[in-house]
Amino acid sequence: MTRPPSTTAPTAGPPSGSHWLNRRRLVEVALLALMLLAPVAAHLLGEIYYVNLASRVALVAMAAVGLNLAIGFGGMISFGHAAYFGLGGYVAGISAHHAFEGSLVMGLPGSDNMLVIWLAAVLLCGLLALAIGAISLRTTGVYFIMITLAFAQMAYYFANSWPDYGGEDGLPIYLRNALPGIDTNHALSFFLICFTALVLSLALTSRLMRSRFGAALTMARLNETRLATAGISPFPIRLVAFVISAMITGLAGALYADLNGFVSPSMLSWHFSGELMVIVILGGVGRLYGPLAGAILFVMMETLLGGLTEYWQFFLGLVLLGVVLFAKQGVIGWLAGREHHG
Amino acid sequence: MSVTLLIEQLINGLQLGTMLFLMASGLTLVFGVMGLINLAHGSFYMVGAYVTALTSVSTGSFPLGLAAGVLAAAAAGAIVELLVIRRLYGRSHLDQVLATFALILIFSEGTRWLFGSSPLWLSPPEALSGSVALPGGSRYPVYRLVIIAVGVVVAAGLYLLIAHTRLGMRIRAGESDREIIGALGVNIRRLYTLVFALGAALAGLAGSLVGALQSVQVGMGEPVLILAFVVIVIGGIGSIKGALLGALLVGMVDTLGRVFLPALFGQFMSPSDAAGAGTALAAMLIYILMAVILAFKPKGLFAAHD
Amino acid sequence: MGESVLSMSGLHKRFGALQATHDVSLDLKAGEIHALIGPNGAGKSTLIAQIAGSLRPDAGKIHLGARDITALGVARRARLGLGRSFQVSCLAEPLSVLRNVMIGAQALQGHSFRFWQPVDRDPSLLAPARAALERMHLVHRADTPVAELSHGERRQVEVACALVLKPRALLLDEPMAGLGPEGTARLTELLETLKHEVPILLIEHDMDAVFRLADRISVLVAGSVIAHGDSEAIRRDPRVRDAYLGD
Amino acid sequence: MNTLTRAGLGLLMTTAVATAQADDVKIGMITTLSGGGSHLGVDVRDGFMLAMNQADRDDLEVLIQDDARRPDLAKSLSNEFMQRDQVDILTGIIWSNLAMAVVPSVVRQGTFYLSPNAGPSDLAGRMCHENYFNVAYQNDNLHGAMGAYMRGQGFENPLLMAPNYPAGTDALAGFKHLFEGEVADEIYTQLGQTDYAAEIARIRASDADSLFFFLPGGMGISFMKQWESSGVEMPVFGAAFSFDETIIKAVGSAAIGAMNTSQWAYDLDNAANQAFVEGFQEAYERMPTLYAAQGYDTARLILSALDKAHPSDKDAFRDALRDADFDSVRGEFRFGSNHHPIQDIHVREVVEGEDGEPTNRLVGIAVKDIQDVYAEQCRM
Repeated sequence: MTRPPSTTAPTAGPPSGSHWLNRRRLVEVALLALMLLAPVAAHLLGEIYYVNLASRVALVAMAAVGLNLAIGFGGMISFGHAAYFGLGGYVAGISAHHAFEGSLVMGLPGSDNMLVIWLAAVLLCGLLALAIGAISLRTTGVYFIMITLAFAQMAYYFANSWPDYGGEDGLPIYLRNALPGIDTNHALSFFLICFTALVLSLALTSRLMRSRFGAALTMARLNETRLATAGISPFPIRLVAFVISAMITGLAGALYADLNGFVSPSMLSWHFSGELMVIVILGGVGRLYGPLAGAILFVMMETLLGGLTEYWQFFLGLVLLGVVLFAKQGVIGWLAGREHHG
Repeated sequence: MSVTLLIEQLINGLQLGTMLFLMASGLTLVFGVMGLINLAHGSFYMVGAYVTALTSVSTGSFPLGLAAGVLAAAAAGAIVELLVIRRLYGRSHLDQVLATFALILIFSEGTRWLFGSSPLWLSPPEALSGSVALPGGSRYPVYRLVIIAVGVVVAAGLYLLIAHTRLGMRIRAGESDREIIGALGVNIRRLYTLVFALGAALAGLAGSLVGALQSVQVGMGEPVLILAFVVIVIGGIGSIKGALLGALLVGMVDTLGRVFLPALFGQFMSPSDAAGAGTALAAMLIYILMAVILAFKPKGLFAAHD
Repeated sequence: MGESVLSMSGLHKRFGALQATHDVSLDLKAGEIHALIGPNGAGKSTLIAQIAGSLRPDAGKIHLGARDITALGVARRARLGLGRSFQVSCLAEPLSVLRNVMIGAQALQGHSFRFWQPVDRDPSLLAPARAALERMHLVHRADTPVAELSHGERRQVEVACALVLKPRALLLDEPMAGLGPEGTARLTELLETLKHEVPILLIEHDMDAVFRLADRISVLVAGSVIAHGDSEAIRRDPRVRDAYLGD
Repeated sequence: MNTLTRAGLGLLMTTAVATAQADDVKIGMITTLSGGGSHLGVDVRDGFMLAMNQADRDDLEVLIQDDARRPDLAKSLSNEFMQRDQVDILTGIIWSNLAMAVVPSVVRQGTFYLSPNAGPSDLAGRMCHENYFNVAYQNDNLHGAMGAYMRGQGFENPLLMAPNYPAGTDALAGFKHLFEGEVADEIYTQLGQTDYAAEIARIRASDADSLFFFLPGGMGISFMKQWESSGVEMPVFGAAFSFDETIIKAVGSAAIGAMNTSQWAYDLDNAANQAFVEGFQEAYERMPTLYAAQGYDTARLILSALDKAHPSDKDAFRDALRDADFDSVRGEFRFGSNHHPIQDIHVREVVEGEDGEPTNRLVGIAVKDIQDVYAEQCRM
């Protein structure tokens, strides 16, 4: 399989026997608290924009949490996760579109119930990832990177030239989809939905990586011969991890479509796949909270630099280069120190 | 579809293939020798085109511009290797992807900063701007034939370089074993800089030549970069032979797909719908080709090594 | 000596012009240590790869017990009870010794698609892993990352990894290398008791250890088994002296 | 502790809390300033700011942000402008797909949006809105006008070519709507395609008497260069999107002879236009494009409406906008019932200018008072 993406070995759980309140824990709790309290404060100050910005950070972070499961924990460098993000988005968009028009999609009525949409998005992303993964995981290294990109490009061109759902123009969601008992149009409520989804995806990843499945996946990444010699075939382990990873990213995509009120093929573009990778690496590959740190930093840079100069992408490039050359452990590594293993 | 048109389209496929080969050969060389994924390869293509455009406008000479473009791309390659790339050998593919992704941003936006957002003017030289008759009565642009010729010369040159020179010997040694080459007493750092600059020069050559047929603008390298990656992955990463074959395959499949798919769909659809659906499938075609090849040959057609 | 646990018959493997394995037939009987020796380049690695399942033979059959395992992959063979250690250490370097051994215990208990219970407090995984480490006198290193171990200690972890699988047959590829006199002595002692639980196919360079431990010895030269017998017979065999001990 | 992020958020918060004078008017501009196609955004911005600077009002604040041609970024920026900066008016988007992402929710929330370029059919028809004004054109205008012009010129069998995306299919539909005759063939290319050899061979092999194409930006440059060297002799027609001054400079002699439709030309003879062209050249030392003219007109429309009403008085300001009481650089200009222009579309020919570089020269009028067909679907 692919080379281990980092010289450190990620595990999600705390080192056995370590104190609960170590430096890493503090950083993680601080990140989550920042993520939760900043928008609440913004809400109290009446600054809805920051609440929505925080929702965006949370969803991009969640998409990256999904990708991190593949890249960081599974050693599968997918350059095509935009496919799942976009598919999730299109599920939300198409379902809302048909619910709005009262028409049928493949014999089924559309729905504007988020629970239905989420379930559909997760299932469809899982199926797509199962098919793509089953083919792609036969390859390794750069070939895996490029074949995942190829599949995402197919999805991109398909969405671009499929007129029924807007093609390149994308598909607007006129009314944000609904969740029983919650006003999803309320910015803070919607943020809390996103935040909950993010926390659940973090918790799921953490739990997963400490389970037997996680132990097998870690071994598949670090030394697949060891795993096979112990009697566990690496392929099904990787495939299932790839599918779960796609499901998390797909759910984030479904929520992202609702946040923006539209979906478009740009959610499927290779730039977006690259951006997700950047966030994962920026935060720290295979660090549970890396995607969150990476997403906060990335969206901040985009927002701050974009307001300062029209050449902001030049400086973004310099920062990314600096991180990769000098902060090899990513932001989390820099804040929380190197990872130790139990 | 007449035979003449088919021949013309085959030449078109060949020409697209040669252009892709110029890009892909540098990319595959750099991967083969140094094990580096270079997303910024398209930036050297852009550098070649920009410098050629600027030089030919100021000197009035396309050949001079071409030489300047190739040299500038080589120089840019050498500088980037010394400053950045050198620190990435032996790092994970992921770090290489991020660093060279950052380089794309720096190159693209830096170019825009220096030369503005507007596309630049660059045309083929007067002597090559006409067209020649093809058998069957059709005509074909001289300049495109020149590009094919350059591609053939470069392919032959690369073959001679790798098979018959000391540098080529070192490159082959690098391909088969990166440790041995150090033990041979070869100055490995200089070799790497040289190979990287050579790859950049090839990309610059492609950019300079094709720039005369395309819009010379910021970001022009990205679509070509993706295609070049498809090519080297199909061919087998690190293999020049694979890059050549992959480039021709992709060039042919892409060109013929664009021509025949809409016509094929026209058999059972209205013309407008057929044009749309056929084009949509044509856009996906090379990716489908790549997925199918990798599904059956996970290391490409001519795998050199992983 | 009991019945045959692991057997190969008529194995052939060719790489282009090179005949790496030529008509090799071997077997491993319950309760024995069968040593496979041969000079460098004799084709030992190729043969091991075929037995372990990472390489398919061109012709011939491999049986584990009564079962034909010729077409099975590495993981399936391991699940059926074929344990092995590697010549070059094959462990997850950043993980602790315990985690490296635990993965075997996990495999033994069935599939790994259990997503919820944490492994680091699971006694059904910890206990057998610790037991295996105890046998190798490595318990004090359980929480040390493999990367910090000495060469010899890694060898011992390899054996522990194989033991935890409760294998029906063990394939040990140069387990003595780098152990030092004291380690070698301890491992020799261990293998002597171990062979009564599980027969061992031993590939080893240390001739003293081989002649002391092995019940039977096969000599591989240029892909073929040229001699076969107990220590005494091999010591006296002129072809072996020629091909192997002479150099 | 994550000091960097903290500091960043703190900085954002403080800028947000700082508020401007209560009756000052804030305008937010989201446009494409980086990456491919950025020269369009730069021109819109420069034209817009030229008018603002000429007006020299100190009760106006213009905030500009780059969308990098990404719909989700544009969406986020629109939130930033509306929710943080509380702008009264939004403008600037170049691309239809970005407009579709941003405009519907902006106008629904009561903010005015004035489009200086993108005019997708949905926003002119079934999704039209009282707070949405398009100052440039409905996307089909220029294509339809060229269809009418070519029919008038006696062409009977044109071949049509456009990229395979909504604006491309709309363009060809718009053309056919006013051309009304049979066409030789329709070729769809890939969005962002750079090599057109296969398509040119098909055109050569067809029996078409003329070529109409819509390939905006770099695609048009690539196509025209390759077209010239192919030696195919066929009159070429298009919309101004492939023939603005920037693009034909990059195409060079290959563009000469091509006819294109535009609602504006730098040699249109009216006082407002002369002032604009001179002022633009003086300020930026380059020729204005139609995008610059659209940015300029958008700003001048806003200024004319501000003379009559403050945007906080929505109805009065909307009426003032609807009046379009300003001297457009296009000459006559008014809004139709769906807040899209009713305007003359001119025909220009690319000729060799005095400096030897290609430039556009006004030839005549293609269609007078053109209005888009989507207006009838619009219920306001």
